[in-house]
Amino acid sequence: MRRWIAGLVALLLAAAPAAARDLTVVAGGGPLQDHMRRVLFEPFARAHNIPLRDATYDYNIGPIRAMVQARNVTWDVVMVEAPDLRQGCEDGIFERIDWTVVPRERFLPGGTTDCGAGALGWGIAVFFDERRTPQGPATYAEFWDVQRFPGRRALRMGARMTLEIALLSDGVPAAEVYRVLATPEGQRRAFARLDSLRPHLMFWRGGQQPFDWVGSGEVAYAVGFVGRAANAMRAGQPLALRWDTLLYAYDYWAVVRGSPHRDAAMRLIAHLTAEEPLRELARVWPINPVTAAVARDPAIRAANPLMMTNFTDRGVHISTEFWLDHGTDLEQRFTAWLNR
Amino acid sequence: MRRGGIAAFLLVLPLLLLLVLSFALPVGRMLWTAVADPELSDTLPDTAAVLRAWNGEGLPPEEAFAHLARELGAALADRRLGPLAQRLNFEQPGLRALLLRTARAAGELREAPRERLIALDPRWGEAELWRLLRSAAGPVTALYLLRAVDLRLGPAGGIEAVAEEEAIYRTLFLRTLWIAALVTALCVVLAYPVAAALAALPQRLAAWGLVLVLVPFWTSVLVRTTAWFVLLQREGPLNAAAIALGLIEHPLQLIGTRFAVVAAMVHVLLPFAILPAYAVMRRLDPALPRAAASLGAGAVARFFRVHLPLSFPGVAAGGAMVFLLAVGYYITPALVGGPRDQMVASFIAFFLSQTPNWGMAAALSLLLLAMTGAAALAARALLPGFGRRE
Amino acid sequence: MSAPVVHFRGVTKSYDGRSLAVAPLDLAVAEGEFLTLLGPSGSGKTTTLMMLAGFEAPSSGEILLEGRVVNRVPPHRRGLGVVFQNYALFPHMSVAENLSFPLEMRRIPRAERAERIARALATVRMEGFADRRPAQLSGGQQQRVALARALIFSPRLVLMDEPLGALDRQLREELQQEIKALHARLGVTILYVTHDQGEALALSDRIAVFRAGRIEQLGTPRELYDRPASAFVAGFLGENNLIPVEVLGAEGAFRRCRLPDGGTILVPGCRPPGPALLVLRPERILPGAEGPNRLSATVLGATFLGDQTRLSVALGPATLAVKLPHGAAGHGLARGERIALCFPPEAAALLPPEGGG
Amino acid sequence: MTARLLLGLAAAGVLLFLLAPILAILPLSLSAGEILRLPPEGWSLRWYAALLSSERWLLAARNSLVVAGATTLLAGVLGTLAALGLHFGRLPGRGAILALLAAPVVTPSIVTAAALFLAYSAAGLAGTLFGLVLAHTVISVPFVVLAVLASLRGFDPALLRAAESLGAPPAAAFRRVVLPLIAPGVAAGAVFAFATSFDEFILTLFLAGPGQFTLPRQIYAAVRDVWDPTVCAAAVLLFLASMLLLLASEALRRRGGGIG
Repeated sequence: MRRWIAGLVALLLAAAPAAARDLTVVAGGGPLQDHMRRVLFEPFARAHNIPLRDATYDYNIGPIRAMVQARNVTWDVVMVEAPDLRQGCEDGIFERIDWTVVPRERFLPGGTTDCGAGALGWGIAVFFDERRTPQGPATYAEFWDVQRFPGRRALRMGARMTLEIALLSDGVPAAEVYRVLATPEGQRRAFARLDSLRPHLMFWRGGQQPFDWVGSGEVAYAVGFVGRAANAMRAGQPLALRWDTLLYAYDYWAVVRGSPHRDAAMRLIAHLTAEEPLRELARVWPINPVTAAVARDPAIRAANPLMMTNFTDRGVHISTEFWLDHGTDLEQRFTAWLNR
Repeated sequence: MRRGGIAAFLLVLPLLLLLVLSFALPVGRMLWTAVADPELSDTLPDTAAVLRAWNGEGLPPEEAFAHLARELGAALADRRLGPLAQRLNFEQPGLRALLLRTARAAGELREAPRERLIALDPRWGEAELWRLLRSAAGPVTALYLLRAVDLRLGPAGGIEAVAEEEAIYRTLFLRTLWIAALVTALCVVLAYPVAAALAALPQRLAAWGLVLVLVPFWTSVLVRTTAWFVLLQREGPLNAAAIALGLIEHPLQLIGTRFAVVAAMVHVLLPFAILPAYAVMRRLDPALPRAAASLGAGAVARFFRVHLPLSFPGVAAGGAMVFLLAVGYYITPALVGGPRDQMVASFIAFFLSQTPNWGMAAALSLLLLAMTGAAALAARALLPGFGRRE
Repeated sequence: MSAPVVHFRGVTKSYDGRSLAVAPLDLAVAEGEFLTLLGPSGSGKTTTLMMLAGFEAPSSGEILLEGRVVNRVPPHRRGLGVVFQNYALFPHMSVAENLSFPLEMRRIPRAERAERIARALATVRMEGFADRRPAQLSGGQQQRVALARALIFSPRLVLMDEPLGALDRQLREELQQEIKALHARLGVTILYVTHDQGEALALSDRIAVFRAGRIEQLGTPRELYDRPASAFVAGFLGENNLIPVEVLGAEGAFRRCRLPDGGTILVPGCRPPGPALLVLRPERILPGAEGPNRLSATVLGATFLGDQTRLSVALGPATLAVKLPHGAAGHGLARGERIALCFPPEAAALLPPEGGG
Repeated sequence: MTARLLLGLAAAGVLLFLLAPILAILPLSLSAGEILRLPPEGWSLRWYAALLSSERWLLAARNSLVVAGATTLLAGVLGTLAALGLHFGRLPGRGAILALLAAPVVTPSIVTAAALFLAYSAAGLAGTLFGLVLAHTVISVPFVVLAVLASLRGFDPALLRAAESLGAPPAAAFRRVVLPLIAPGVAAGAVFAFATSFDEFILTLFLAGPGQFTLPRQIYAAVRDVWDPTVCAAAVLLFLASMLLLLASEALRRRGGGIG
């Protein structure tokens, strides 16, 4: 019996959280994070003599909310999406960035918010397999044209981006998309447009799915993350990517509220967004920098012809504000539409 | 005896505390969340007090505007505005933007708040918006429960159906019931021959046969669902086998279909139907079918007049168990189902993590719980002894 | 007598293909007869009954019902009434539904069913219980319903498998009387299985004593009681003294035998000289010294049983049981006292010695 | 006879349906290729090697063992004590306690998960392993209580009196007589509790913080988020672990423990 109790105590202790821990930075994982570890994280740790650990997550900030509420903050610096950042900032999930440590003027327009410093850009655009279909749709209007471009299409499962695409396909100019989508008629128009393509549509959930489908020929044309497309093309896959169909946004570095390493975290963000380290990173991996000096550097642009920031002037910047205001409503309607 | 009673109570107490603190209270609290409406009165207490006293006609008194501007500004500064913005935006999309804009302008609204608020956004001059705020001043709201059955409070105060393109939950509940019923029926039908065959075997052989049922029963649901996920792939073994046998020419899309969900759910839940049916059939007096035969009953009459009615309690208990589990199912539809195969549970999960809306999560939970509770009570009424152990 | 209702011809049953649960069995049951299969458990009597009912298939041989071989006829077409060991009343049906079941199987119209159910309930004195469930009845009541159910479709042959085994003694005796009366009144043939010799004696026209799969002896209760053909039958039916004796020679129709204590007696029978077994019922031994067969024994103990006193006495190395009726001499004897006993020659019989043919 | 044959065939068919998908995972996990085909294009242990060298999977295995172990101990101790109290004491609210005990079993997991997620978030227990252990204890403790109560039902109270009449004080009587007799029941309940926690997924999905993935949670991530063929190897190992638990449970049942 006594041994039982001792074992119980030991196990409960093992289940209890560890107290002291290293500065922890969290991002989406994959090969990019491997490169970041080597080029960004480790030099910072060496230079400032701060032990640093990195972890990965699936861009679901639920656990971050929980750790803030539980006052058991185990992450310090996290790469987050814009709407999560904005909402998390309003709800006090993230610290405000200390702009005395991180120079705010180094970022592209829209590259900062109260709680976030621009990390990397990402976007989606139409792509297809050039061997199977040498001529593919170059605009969303053509994407909807099943006469000229027969075959199945794949869009992302969710209202965000999909509804913008539906309006763009219907001839709404890029600058007008969010104004139109904010009106009931605009919303009806977007869903009606989706209805018209529905028999030819599939919806993907994971970012790899559209590439698998296009690769196997299950789908002729799809929208997919441009970063993945660029990597596949660099690896020699015969994909065509239509930059005129780009919808893009930025991910941001943020500091979890209540982090015991707040000051070190701010310094880390300053390092992660500084010019020199990012140039280094761009040499080993195609990134879409939000730091203006790197993004606009002709040498970097020339060295990375598939860099998204080369094409942002042709794309639509996904509106964080719009989706915070209409996300719940439209996502629900989208789900209802999918369910019909 | 008294001392014994106290000692017994002390033995039970730790577990009782655990169950109350870590189950009963949380469940109760969550059900309360389904109707609780604390955001406005927490974030804007003075505004809420004025609104509660207001009779709802025309515009509220001047002080409501003043409190609103001041408290919104303070909430934004303290970063407490999120929950309220979300709550109001859920009821009427667009209110989040209005609140934020108003809160940011709070500094300029100190003088003549009423005029300046209306100047900032004409909606502040509309009685409808103020009535909406008043109804959100708590302490309870039917908002989430109504929305969970595709209803809402209209601007005039009455209950109305939501727009057709937003209606989703009634279909969802019907679909959940339908899938659960279908899975239950299939489980019962498939379980019967297994249980009957095992019960007809001699005890030793039956014990081995039972192990064949217990192996899947003990195997993790995730492992089993993963197995189905792999089997049903486009390039997966099932399609490959069907093509090799010449049944189909091109691989079928199986993942993301109702077929996949039902097949995997039946697979996961079948042991729950087999085990009670077997237990009852095993206990069945073998003399009874013999008696029926001696009284002139042929095989068919023996099955329908004796075997079936006598094994019914076990079959029905298994069926009830399958139904109760199936109604709340989450993993299997999430992994092998498509958007048209999701059940209530996946929407609860959606509102818990993807789009946090605890009121909706709680309202859907409340309805789901009511559904399972009704099913359990029905099973209890139909089957004396259900839920009680022999 | 007409052709037998039931005829077993060389029937055997083996479950494992090697040992026989029923050795080659030949048995004929006459019309209207009450025949009991008596034996200890595992002696093959229930297996025999189950083969007749059709629940077990014979390994070889033929079973004839009213002259027809029924080996391949399924149980529900044999038309036999069966009363099972634990009644086997359908727990999900009321008493009336249980009784109605065989009638429905025979597609008897509803009105007639109701009438026959009422009559059957009256026969077993269970009027007023029609709507009860079996679980709401006492054991005796369940037994009556089971009896009524087996009789309600007027089978010519009823099989009863230890039907009273689960009841207490008083109830058992009461029901024995009822079964006997029913048999007399309905004239139905009954094949009855029991391990209770008293029950067999009380009910049967004839008894077949089973032992290890074969019939040890078949006869009327009196024959079996008075003239057991083997030590097993002698010991199984009632209490018996089995005393090893030495046959000395013939004296007319009698044999002179030497008892273990050296005394000699006269016994009817035809055993050759040599060792034999003397069978002597305890109640046939009387106090006193009359007739040719006198015993001089030593009292080992006495037990007062009310209507009789049971003595245990030593006769040389052998021990004898003696039952003295109430009021007879020989009461109040103490341990170690001598007592004179006697018995008429026709009260005893001789059997082959144990272990011998 | 044909009816019996048909019945046997139908039963065999259903059993095949029950077992085949699970058994199909075995060869798939040994496949040499990325594409999961039956029979595989070649055999190799590469996915097992990948599994055992993956920090995520190892962490998940460690978390699973820690949580299931702690759950088993907590549920075992609390459940056994409560069962003793329920059996030997004449408690006024016995029916209510039993109903409260059964509630977590019949409540849909997603509802329990939602309730605990909200409550634990407020109490600061969400995202802690301790919170996970508490949640798992709630859903597995009923099995311990049932198993111990079942073994106590077969316990003859005269034995306790006999022990006391032979000079054993109550504590000794309990330790020497009651405990050995209910030990198989306690062990069976513990095995069931361990298995329940080890397999639990939905509560973990919502309550586990980052770095607290258990094996089922990691499998879910590998199937749903990013397909990773390593999952077949993980599924096989988890399956084998379940089989060990099944064997333990069967062995205990034959010794008189077990539920039902």
